[in-house]
Amino acid sequence: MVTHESHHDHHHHDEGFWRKYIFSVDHKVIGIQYGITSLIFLLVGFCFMLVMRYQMAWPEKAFITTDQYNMLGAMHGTIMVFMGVVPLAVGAFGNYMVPIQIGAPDMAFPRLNMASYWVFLPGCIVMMLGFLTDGGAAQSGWTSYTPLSVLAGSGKFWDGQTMWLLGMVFLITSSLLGSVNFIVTIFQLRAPGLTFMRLPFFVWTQLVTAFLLLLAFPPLEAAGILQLMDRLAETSFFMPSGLVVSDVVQDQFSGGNPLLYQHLFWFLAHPEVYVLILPAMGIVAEIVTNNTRKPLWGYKSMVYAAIFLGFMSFLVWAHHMYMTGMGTAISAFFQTTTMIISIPSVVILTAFFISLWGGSIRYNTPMLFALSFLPMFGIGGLTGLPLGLSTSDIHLHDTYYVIGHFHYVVAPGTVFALFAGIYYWYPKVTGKRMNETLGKIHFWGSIVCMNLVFMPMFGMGLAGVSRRLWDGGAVYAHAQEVLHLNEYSTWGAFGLIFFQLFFIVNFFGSLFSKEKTDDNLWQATTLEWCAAPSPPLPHLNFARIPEVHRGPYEYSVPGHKTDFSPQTMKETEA
Amino acid sequence: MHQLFRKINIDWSNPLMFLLVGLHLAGCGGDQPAPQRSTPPPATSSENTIAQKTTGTASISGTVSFIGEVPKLRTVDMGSVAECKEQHSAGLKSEALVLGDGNTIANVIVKIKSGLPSNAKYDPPTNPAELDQIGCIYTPHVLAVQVGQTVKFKNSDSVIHNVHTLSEKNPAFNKAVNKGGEMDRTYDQEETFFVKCDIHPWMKNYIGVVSHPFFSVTKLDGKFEIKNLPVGKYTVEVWHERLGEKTQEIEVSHGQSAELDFTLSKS
Amino acid sequence: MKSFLQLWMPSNASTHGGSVDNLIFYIHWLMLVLFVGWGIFFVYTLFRFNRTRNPKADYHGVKNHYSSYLEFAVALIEAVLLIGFSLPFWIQEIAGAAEENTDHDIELRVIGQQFQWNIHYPGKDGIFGKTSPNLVDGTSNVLGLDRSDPNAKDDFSSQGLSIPVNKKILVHVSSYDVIHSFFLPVMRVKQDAIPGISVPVVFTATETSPKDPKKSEKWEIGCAQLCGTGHYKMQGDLVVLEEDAYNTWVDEQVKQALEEGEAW
Amino acid sequence: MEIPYTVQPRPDTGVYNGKMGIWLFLASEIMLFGALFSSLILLYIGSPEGLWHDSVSHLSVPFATFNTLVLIASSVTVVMSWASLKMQDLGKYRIYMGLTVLLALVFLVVKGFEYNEKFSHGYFPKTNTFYAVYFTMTGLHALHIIGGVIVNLYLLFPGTKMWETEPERFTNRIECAGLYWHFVDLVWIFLFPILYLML
Repeated sequence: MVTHESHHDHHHHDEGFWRKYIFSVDHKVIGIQYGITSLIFLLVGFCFMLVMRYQMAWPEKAFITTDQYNMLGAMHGTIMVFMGVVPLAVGAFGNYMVPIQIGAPDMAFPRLNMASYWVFLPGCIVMMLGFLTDGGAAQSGWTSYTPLSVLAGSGKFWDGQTMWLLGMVFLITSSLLGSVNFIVTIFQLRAPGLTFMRLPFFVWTQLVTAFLLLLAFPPLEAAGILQLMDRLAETSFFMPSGLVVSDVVQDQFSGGNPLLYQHLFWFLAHPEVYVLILPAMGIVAEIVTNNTRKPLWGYKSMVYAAIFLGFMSFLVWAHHMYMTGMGTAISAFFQTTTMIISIPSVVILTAFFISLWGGSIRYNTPMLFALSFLPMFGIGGLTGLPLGLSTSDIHLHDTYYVIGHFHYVVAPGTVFALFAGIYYWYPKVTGKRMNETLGKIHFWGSIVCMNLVFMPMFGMGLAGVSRRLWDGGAVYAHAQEVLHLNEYSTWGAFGLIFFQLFFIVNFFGSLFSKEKTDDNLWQATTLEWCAAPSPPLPHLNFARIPEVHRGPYEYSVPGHKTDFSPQTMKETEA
Repeated sequence: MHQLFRKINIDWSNPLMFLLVGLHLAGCGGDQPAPQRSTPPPATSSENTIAQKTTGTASISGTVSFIGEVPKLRTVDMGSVAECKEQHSAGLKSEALVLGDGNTIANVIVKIKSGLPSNAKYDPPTNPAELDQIGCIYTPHVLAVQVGQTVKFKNSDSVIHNVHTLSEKNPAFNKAVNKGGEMDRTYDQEETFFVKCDIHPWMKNYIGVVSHPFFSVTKLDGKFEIKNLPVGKYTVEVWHERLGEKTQEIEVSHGQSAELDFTLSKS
Repeated sequence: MKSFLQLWMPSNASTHGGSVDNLIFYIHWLMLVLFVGWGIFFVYTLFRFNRTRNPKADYHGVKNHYSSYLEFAVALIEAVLLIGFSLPFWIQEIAGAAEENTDHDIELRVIGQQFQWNIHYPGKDGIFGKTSPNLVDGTSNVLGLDRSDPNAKDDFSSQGLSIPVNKKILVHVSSYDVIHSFFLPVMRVKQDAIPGISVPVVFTATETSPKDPKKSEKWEIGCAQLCGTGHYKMQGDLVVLEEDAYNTWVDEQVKQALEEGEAW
Repeated sequence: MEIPYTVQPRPDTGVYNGKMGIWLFLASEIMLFGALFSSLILLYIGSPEGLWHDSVSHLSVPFATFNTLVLIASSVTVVMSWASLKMQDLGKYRIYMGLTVLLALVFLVVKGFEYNEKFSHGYFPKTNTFYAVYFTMTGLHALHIIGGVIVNLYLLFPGTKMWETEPERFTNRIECAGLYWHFVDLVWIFLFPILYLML
C-alpha cells in the first residue's frame, strides 16, 4: 500500500498517516483496505479447508476432532462468503472502481464509506475471537440452523456461536452502510452524459448487488437478533417445546418454530448467492469486451437479465428447504420460481459466449481467468438444475452434489473472476503490471486443481454421501465405493495452494517492478482507464469531471481510427 | 456478573492449533494442566494447629446394600457402532444398578454432608482423578473428586468420543476427544452431575464434586470408609444415581472407628 | 447417461425411486447437451477468433437471434421437467403422504436423537404407547415411553429400521433435540427430522436387503443434516425382510420388550 | 473537487444525496421490521389457543396509548423544527427540536415504567413467545428511539454550527433526521395496535 502510494505527488501534506492510510475517507484507500483484508481472509478460509480436506481423505489419522472439524467447516463457509468474496467483489472492486467508472470524485458519503470498513473489520475480529473461547468457534455450519446453534456451547455469552452472531450483526451493518452508499453514488454521481444504458455492466451488477444487500440482509439481522435472544435471554423464537438434549429436558424452551429461522436465513442467503455471482459477471464483462476488442453482445438484455435475476432472487429462498416437509402448493411455487430464475442466468451466459464470436481475442492472464469463468460457472449453474426441482432434490439434497454445485459457482466461478479482476485492475491501482508468466502458471495450475477438487464431489453426491462428515463418509456403506474420491479432492486442494504461491509472489513482487505502465495499457474504453491516470489522483480521481459521449464498450467501431473509442471521445473526434 | 466471568476460560491451545497447522496437531488434546498446589495431604499435617481442628483420627466405615425386589437391567443397544459392539461380544448390561454378593451396591457416593467446622479449608490432592473412556463406557462409572482436584478425561478407545458434562454450578463443557487424547479440568463448586458422550448416547458417568476430603465411592462389596475425621457430630449422605439420597447422623470421638450401614431401595 | 449415472448412484429398491432417478437422468441429459453445445461453440470460437487469426474484430458480431431460440428451448424443457415430472411426483408421492388415513400397511415413528436413529415400533397392537420427553434416558428408554400406559407394553425401539418387503410403510419423522435428516439412499427417501414437528413419509420397498452383507453392501439410514459433533456417524441399518421373517423379528422384539418391562 | 448534489437535488433523480440515502436506509429498516412482523405472525399461528390473548391482557393499554400520542406529537414537532429552518428561524427550530427530544425521552421513561412493571410481576422475555416478541420488538424500537435522540441532540447542540456556514445543507439534515423520526413513529403505530389491541 505504502509502496504504490509513494508515487503520488504529496499535495495533502496536512493529512497525517492515520488519516491518509488507516481512517481514510478516500474510496480508493478504503477499497484497498477491503481488498487486503478480504484476500487475507480468503487465504485463512482456504487453509481451514485444507485441514478439513486432510481429515476427510485420511480419517483414520484423526487429525482433528469432530468439534474442530465442525468449527472449521462453519468458519470456512462464513469466512469465504462474508469476509472473503463479498468484501473483495463489492467492498474492494466496487469501492475502488465504481466511482471512477462513473466519473465521480468519490462515493456519495465518504465518511459512511469509512465507517462501513471500520464496522466490517471489528465484525470479522469478533467472529474470529470465537476461536479463543472455551468451546471454540461456531460449529453449527455457516447456516447456523436452530435448535443446534442455540444449544451449542455451554458458556452462553463468551462462546463461539454468540461471537458468530455478534460478528454477523456487525457485518450486516457494514454492508447496509456500504449498499446505501453504492446506490446513492450510482444514481446521483454519474458524470454528465453517462446515462443508465451507458453504464459499464460492472456498475450495473454492483447496483443490483447493492439492492440485494440492502433488502436481503435485514431479515438475517432479525434472525440474528432473535437467535441471540434465544441464546442469552432464553426466549423460544426458534425453540420448540419438549426438547431433550443429552437426557436433559430443555423445559426453558416452549412454543418456538425452528423453521422460522430457516425462512429468515434463506431469505437472505439466496440473494446472497447472486451477491456473490453478479459482481463476478460484471468483472468478466469488462475483461471479455476489452480482450475481444468488440462490444458486449446483447448489453441491454444482459442488464435486464441482471435486474430480473436480482428481483427473482427474493422469491426462491425456500428451494433450500424442500426436505422440511413442505406442501404441494409451496413446493410448486418455489420450483417454478427456481426454474424461472435459471433463464436470466442462461441469457447472461449465452450473451457472454456469443460476445466472443467475431472478436479478436487476446489471451492475457486476466482474459484467461475471465474465459475460464464461463464454462466453470456453466457447470455450477447447470448442476443447480437437479437441485432446483424438489423431486430430484430428494436424492441429492445436502449431499456432496450440492457442495460441488455451489463451489463451481463460487470457487472457479466467482473467485476466478475476482482473480481476473485483480490482474486486470492491478495496473490501475498500483501503476505496475503483474508478471504474465507467473500469472499464466497461476491460471493453468489453478484451473486443473480446481476441477480436481470439485469434480469428484459430483460422484460422491450421486452416491448419496452427505456433506459435513468428519470422516468423509467412511462410516457409511453407500460411501465405500466413492471414498477414494476424497483423496483426489484433497490432492487437488494441496495443488491449489501450491499454485496460489505464484499469485502471492506475483502480487507483492510486481509492486517493486521498476517499469511503470501506461495510463491505459489495455486500451480500454471505460472511464477508469481513459479519463484517469494510473494510479488515479488521490482524493480526486480526475483532474476534471469527464464528459461521456458514448456507451461503455465501443471497441472496433467501423470508421474510427483506433480499435477502441473511449467513452469520453466526442463523435467529432472520431 | 460473577457467573459471566467464571465462564471465561480461554483455551489457548485452540488458536495455537490454527496458527501451527500441521505442526503440533497430533499432540493437541486439550487444556493446559491446572496449576497444582503442592501442600501435603491433610493426614500428614496433623501437628499443625489449624489442621488439628479440621482433621483427626476418627473414621466411619460401613456397607451400603440394596433391599427389595431387584430391578431387571437392560442390555445396552449400541446400534450399528461396530467398533463398540465388538468390545462387548456378550452384550453390555446397563450400569444403572451394579450389585455385589448379598446385594451390596457399587457406585454409591458416601460423604460427610454437614458437621465439619464451618471455616475448614482442605487442600485438594495433587494426584489427578482419572476418567477413562474405554470399551465405549466410562470407567469408573461414578467418580468422586475434591474441589480443586484435577480430573483427567482420557480416551483409550480407537474411536472418537466426546465429553459432555452437564454440571450446573460449575461451568459445563462439551468437547470431542480423539483416540489417545486427554484433557484436564478442575471444579470449584460442590455438586453431583453427570457426564455423557453424545456420540454414543448410552455412555453416561456421574461425577461428585465434594468440598472436603471426607468421601468415598463404594465398590462391588458396597463398603466405604471415611478416615481422618475430627471429633464431631456428622450427617453422612449416600447418593446413588437411580436410588437417590439418604442421610444418617453419627457422632465420633477421638480415634474411634464408627460403623454405619445404609440400605437403599426402589422408591 | 442412465447407465453412467447409475454407476455412481446407489441401487433403487423402492416403488417411487424410479421416478426420482428418471428425473435426475433427464436433467443430466439436458445439462450434457447444453454443456457440450456451449463447449463446442466456446472452444471453436477461442480457436477461430484468436488475435493472430482474426486481427480485426467485428463490431457487430452475431446478428442472428438463434440464441433466443436456445433460451426459449431451455425454458420449455425446464417447464416440461417441472410440470410433467417433478410436480406430479410431489403431489402423488410426497404430499399425498401428508394426508391422514392413507392406506398403509405398517406405521412407524422415527425419532432423531444426537446421534442415532430411534425407530418406535407400536408392537402387536399397532397402537403407539404414550411418550414423554421427561422419561427419555439414553440407556434404558430412548423413546421416553411411558410404560404404565397399557398400549406401551409391547412397544419397542430399535436403532435400525427393519421393514417387510412390498408393504406400504408410513413413517412419522421427528426429532427430540436438533434438526436431523432421515435419509434412506436405496429408497430415495429424505426428510428432515424437525423437533416439534412430525412429518409423514410413505414408501414401499421392492427388494429385500442383502443377507449377511459385507460393510459396503449394507443398506442404511443416514443423516443428511448437520446435527452436531457426532453427525458423521449418525448411521443406522436398514433391513428389508420377507414378510414372514419380519413377523418373526417383531415377535422376538415384542417378547423381549414384555420380558424387560420396566427394566433399568 | 466537491462531491456533487450534497445540497441541491440532481435534476434527473429529483433528490439530493442525503435524502436518497435516508430513504434507502428506511427501506432496509422496513425489511428488518417486516421480518420481525412476519415472525410474530408465524409464532402467533403456532401458539396454543388463548396463550397470547392472556398475555396481552397484562399489557397496559393506557400507558401505550399515552406513548402513541407522545410519539405522534413528536412527529409534529420535528416537522415544525424543519419548517422553522425553512423560514430561517433558528430560535424556533431549537424549541421544536428540543420538544422532539423531550417527547422522545418521555416515551422512553414511560416505556421504562412499563418494562419495570412487567419485570416486577415476573414477566420476562423467556416467559412465553408473546413476551419474547413483545420485549424484542419494543426493545428494538426503543433502541431506534435512543438512536434518534442521539442524532437529534447532536443536531440540536453541536450540529447547529453548520447553520452559520451552510444553512441549506443543515436544513436538509433536519429533513433526513425528520424522515427517520417519522419512520420510528410509524413502526410504533404498527406495533401498538398489533401488540396491545389485536391479538
